[in-house]
Amino acid sequence: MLADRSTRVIVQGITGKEGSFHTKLMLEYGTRIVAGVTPGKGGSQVHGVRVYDTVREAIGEVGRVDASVVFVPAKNAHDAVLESIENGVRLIVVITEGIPLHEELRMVSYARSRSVTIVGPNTPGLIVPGETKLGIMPANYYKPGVVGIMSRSGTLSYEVAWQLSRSGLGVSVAVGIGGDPVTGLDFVEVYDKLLKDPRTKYVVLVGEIGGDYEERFAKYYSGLSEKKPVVAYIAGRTAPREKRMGHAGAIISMGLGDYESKVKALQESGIPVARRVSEIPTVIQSIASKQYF
Amino acid sequence: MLADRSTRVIVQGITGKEGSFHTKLMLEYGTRIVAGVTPGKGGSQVHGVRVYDTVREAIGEVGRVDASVVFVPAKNAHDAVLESIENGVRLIVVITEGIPLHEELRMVSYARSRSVTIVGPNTPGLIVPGETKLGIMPANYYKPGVVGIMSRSGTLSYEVAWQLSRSGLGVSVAVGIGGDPVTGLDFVEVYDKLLKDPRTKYVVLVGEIGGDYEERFAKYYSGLSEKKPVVAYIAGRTAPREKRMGHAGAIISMGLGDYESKVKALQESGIPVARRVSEIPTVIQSIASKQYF
Amino acid sequence: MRLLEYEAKQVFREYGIKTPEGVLCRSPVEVKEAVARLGESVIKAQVPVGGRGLAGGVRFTSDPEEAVRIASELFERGVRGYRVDAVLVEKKVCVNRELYLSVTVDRSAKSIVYLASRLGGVEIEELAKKKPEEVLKINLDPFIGYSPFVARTIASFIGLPPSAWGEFERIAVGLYRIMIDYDAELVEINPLVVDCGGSLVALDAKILVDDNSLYRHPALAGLKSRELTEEERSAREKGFTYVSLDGYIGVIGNGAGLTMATMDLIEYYGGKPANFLDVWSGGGASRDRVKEAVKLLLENPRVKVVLVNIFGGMTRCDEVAMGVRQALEEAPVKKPIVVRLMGTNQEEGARILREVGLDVYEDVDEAVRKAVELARG
Amino acid sequence: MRLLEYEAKQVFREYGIKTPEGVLCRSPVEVKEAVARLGESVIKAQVPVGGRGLAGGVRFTSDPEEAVRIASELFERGVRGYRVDAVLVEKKVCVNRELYLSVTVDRSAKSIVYLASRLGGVEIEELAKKKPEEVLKINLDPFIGYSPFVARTIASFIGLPPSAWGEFERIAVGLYRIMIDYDAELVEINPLVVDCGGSLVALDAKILVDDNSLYRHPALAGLKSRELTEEERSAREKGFTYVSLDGYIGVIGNGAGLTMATMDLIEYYGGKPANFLDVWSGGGASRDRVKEAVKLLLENPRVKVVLVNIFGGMTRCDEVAMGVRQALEEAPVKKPIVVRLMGTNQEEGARILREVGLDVYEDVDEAVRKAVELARG
Repeated sequence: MLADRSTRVIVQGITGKEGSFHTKLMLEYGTRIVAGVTPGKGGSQVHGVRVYDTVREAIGEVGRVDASVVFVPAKNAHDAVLESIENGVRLIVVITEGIPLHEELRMVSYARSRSVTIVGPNTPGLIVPGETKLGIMPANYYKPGVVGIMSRSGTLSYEVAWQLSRSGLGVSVAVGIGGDPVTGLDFVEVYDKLLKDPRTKYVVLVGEIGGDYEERFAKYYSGLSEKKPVVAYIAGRTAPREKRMGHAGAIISMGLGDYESKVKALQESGIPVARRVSEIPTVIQSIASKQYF
Repeated sequence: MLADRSTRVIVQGITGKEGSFHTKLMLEYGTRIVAGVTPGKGGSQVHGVRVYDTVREAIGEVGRVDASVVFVPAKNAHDAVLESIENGVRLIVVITEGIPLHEELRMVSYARSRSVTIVGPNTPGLIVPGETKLGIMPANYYKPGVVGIMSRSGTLSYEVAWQLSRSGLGVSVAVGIGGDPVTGLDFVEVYDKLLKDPRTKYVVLVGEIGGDYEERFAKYYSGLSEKKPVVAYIAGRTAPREKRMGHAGAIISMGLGDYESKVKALQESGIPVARRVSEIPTVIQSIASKQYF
Repeated sequence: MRLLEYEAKQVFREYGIKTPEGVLCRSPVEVKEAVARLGESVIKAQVPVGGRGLAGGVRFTSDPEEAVRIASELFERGVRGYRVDAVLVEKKVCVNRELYLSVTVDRSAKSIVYLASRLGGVEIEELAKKKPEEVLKINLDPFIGYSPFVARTIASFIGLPPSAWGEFERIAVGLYRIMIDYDAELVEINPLVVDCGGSLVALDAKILVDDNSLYRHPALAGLKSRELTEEERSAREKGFTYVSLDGYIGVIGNGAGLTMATMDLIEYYGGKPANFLDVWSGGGASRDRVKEAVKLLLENPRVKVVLVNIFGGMTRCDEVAMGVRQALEEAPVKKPIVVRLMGTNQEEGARILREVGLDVYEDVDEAVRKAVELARG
Repeated sequence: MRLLEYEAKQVFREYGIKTPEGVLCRSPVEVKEAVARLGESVIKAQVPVGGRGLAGGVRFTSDPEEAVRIASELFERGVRGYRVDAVLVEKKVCVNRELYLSVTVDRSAKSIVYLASRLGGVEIEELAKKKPEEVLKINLDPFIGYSPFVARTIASFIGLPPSAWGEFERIAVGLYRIMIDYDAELVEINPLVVDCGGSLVALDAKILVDDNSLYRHPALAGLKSRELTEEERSAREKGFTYVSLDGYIGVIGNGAGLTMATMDLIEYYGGKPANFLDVWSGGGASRDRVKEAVKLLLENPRVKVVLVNIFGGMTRCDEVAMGVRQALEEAPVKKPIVVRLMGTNQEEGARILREVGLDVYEDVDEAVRKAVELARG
């Protein structure tokens, strides 16, 4: 998967309120945070993690860095992401919300051209229960298990994780692709990674209105010869058109991205769509009971 | 090699004076020119070649296009090159001289990111004697033979070709990498292609003052385990510092790119440097006489 | 954020794109004078929302008296729920051909894209589905952006004569520059017409500015609020992400997805949500924010029951509970409140609320069913 | 094209980069007044060429009378062969540290590159060879260009305290913007100093503008000619690429490489080239251009012999020959001319020239040897 307990992580924006708080929680979870970066705060410490002025310095001191978790405010996040890319970091989890659209475009396209993975922006991050957490999700609702979650929402994916955990299925890995119109990863790419993950037996797709990530995933899925079963849930059935529902990405505009289109595409590709979050474990269990291996 | 008689070529800027003239000469040489492009001149003909308004239209009509030869004036050349790249042309020979530096940077970097080969700008193009010619060199001085020429100069490379042709060695392929500070190909890349070309037994490098293409080639060459013999000639021994000698690329500045540095680097890598163009065939023949296979 | 048509057209003109001769009018008298001067005219209500034509917001006349009647009606009744503060009166253009041209963001390709068609005046996404061969889509490489060949390729596709290419290139590059300079999500001309004199004119103009970029455009940021209903405006002033809906169960959630899912669940169980209200603010839902949110909904006359759905993760449920309780104490109106709590100190939170007689649930389905039931009351 | 120091510093100031207090002076009297006002000063000759310090073009004084003497000398004698029209008088800066910062084009990486060092005032290429660990090189991805982290990385490398980072970022982004806005090949501050008050000041300023881009900068294009000697200027006015050298054999070639090679061959055979003149003009060398070129060299008093080396390819040698012959007829001065001809109608060209008694060769070595011999003669 994207990360495990050996992944060496830096936190950009570590001295901010959120950055500092979640650094503590990630450390408690066992995430291997090797350095923090905040320009001008070099030399200080946050929960025992040494802070550097630049990513270059941090790497110069601590050696290899595999991933960065970015809490830098929206105005400067783009610059922070580029800094990590230019310094060879291969996985960048961008928690920051509210990054301008054209900067997202630039940073996401650039990351692709350099084969760097961006998770987010506007994501709770990713967690591999029992291994590591690069994000802000409440880890106690994620019991290790067999279901991979890929989600455009934050708190809604915690709800899903909790439903799966209390049902006994548990979570193998959860990736928040992010709530913005342009994200580093889409469902297709995350699913590809989940296919290769031995712990993952089932996949839950948590979508929402707006964009066409769900439709494109449905199309991709129907063309696969080998697959793991997917159950979907789509938020926003009752949302009006042309109103932005909190997330910049959750807006039905120019006739694109309404609930019906997504559900139709998923169902036609053989993906059951749960009407309620609480149905998800049941749907998975019914699939499980039909599998004869 | 980069091209052969089956290469399907378009000419951009075909209706201009130079474009039209050299289209005629290329056709006479046997170059397979399948279409011409000049915006606003669609529907006309140049020496029997149909002209289109856009590359997209041309490809829509004539099908696959492998290469483009660009005669478009300096102000619009950048746009013409991007148009070909975006329409899937994989080899672009840019004859145009005087393209602004920052536009060269953009188009060359972009071509690299898309794995498209740019020959030039400010090049006479390339010729594979007896096969095809994508350029403006006088073909009658290029007799088919065993020596590959890679050159930063135009007319000087014709002189070299003629010396090789009249000495009986002949030319296997000649590539003008271009006289500007930033070019699509450098000597290293051309040499790599010449190494794979079965007709090429020897290579002549025609360099000039300015930049560090020659030094970098020398370094690369000395690290190769398998090589074909190279003879170099460098123009500009008597050129003063900080004066641009015609070519934008031919200027010694910031202590970079003087004659002595280049000759030293080449000689230390085991590459003989001819003091006169007319010596080149003799030097090659003396190398040949020492080869026992 | 959507610019009004007349604002977008002003931007167009600054970027060298022609628009019809017209006058912005703020009263029926001004409209009358404008029509008297312009002759055959179109009167267009300036509202920050699409679908205005079908809703009667675009009207034709050459009679100044009729113009007064139309204008009075528009100013009085509004269009699609929006007040009309101004109408744009434009001289009717003699149209030869209608085209479509826009620049927007292709979310899938993650790049800027030009969309063009020789069929103007239609919704482009519909057209792209029904007659894909009529829509040209040119994705700009993010590295390169716009280059003039893009305009030529489009001009050739939509069949403009080379004599019009220069003018078309100016329009195409104008759209791109607006896209970048205004941090836009969409810049659209629909229809772009060839008038009877052969000139290219933007009959309509649409510019959507990315909300996340508004901080870089202070002049526009101030205009944002006009897209909102009164209800939304006062909620946003309190710092909540808020959307009015037409139901009767007030919804408070934390996180956009969870809040939408809560709305959907209300409908699933036969109720109707009155709003979307996300209390999320990065650090979790604080006592004061929850209090303000609950008070806001209690005071909303459309709301019969308030449903609070907090899946906090980090959020301290005792804090949330205190917020709800304080709202209950402070609000003059008494309405049933149903709370779903999940997160740190969940038990303590439930205790605080049960003390004052509220229904508290851990299971979201139960909470929603209860709220729907209470609303039926 | 190189901007003069004072021009480059004016650009710097427009981009928010601090420069020392100073006055541009065009006469010794102005210099005197400036030094009287500024106190300890540096007087710098404004010439479009480097190496001015070693050539006595940069002088220090606090004495107004001495300043007059220095200025008079600079205005009278010039520096490195260039006339001095103006000197820049600057108040001496109290220097705490000297740094190096530039933006230029990395030809190998084909990208824009920042070069920085904590050791200012030295030639950066020399430093990079001798102490590579003292030079930080940051290549900008052409896709991304400048982003603020670049400035922070440099500031941290050269050891600026975080309190100075804001100021340093302004300078770093300023250099990048100048690079782009002015189509520059190089924008350099050497040295960039930390003054005794802790401010960052550009003591020197160098901007090289790409000649191919001058058409986009009409104000600068007019300045280009001042880099040229009188001789070069009149040759360029005729449309030739021309560089003056200090020898006595006039060289005409077609193509830059071939012309340089001809110069080199002259030196190889013991002669000295008087110039570089490339008659190439895209379409080949026409009769008129050749005639003008030959006349130009015949009229140059330094030139003893004219050597024409045409490897035409497409060029018609009879045309070239006619051009040479006409020049010979029209020029008042008679000097030996040696011609090497290669190309279409070569024999006819040779015949035309031999008719008037000129030496014509196909072999370039022979032609050059003959020219050298005649020059000695």
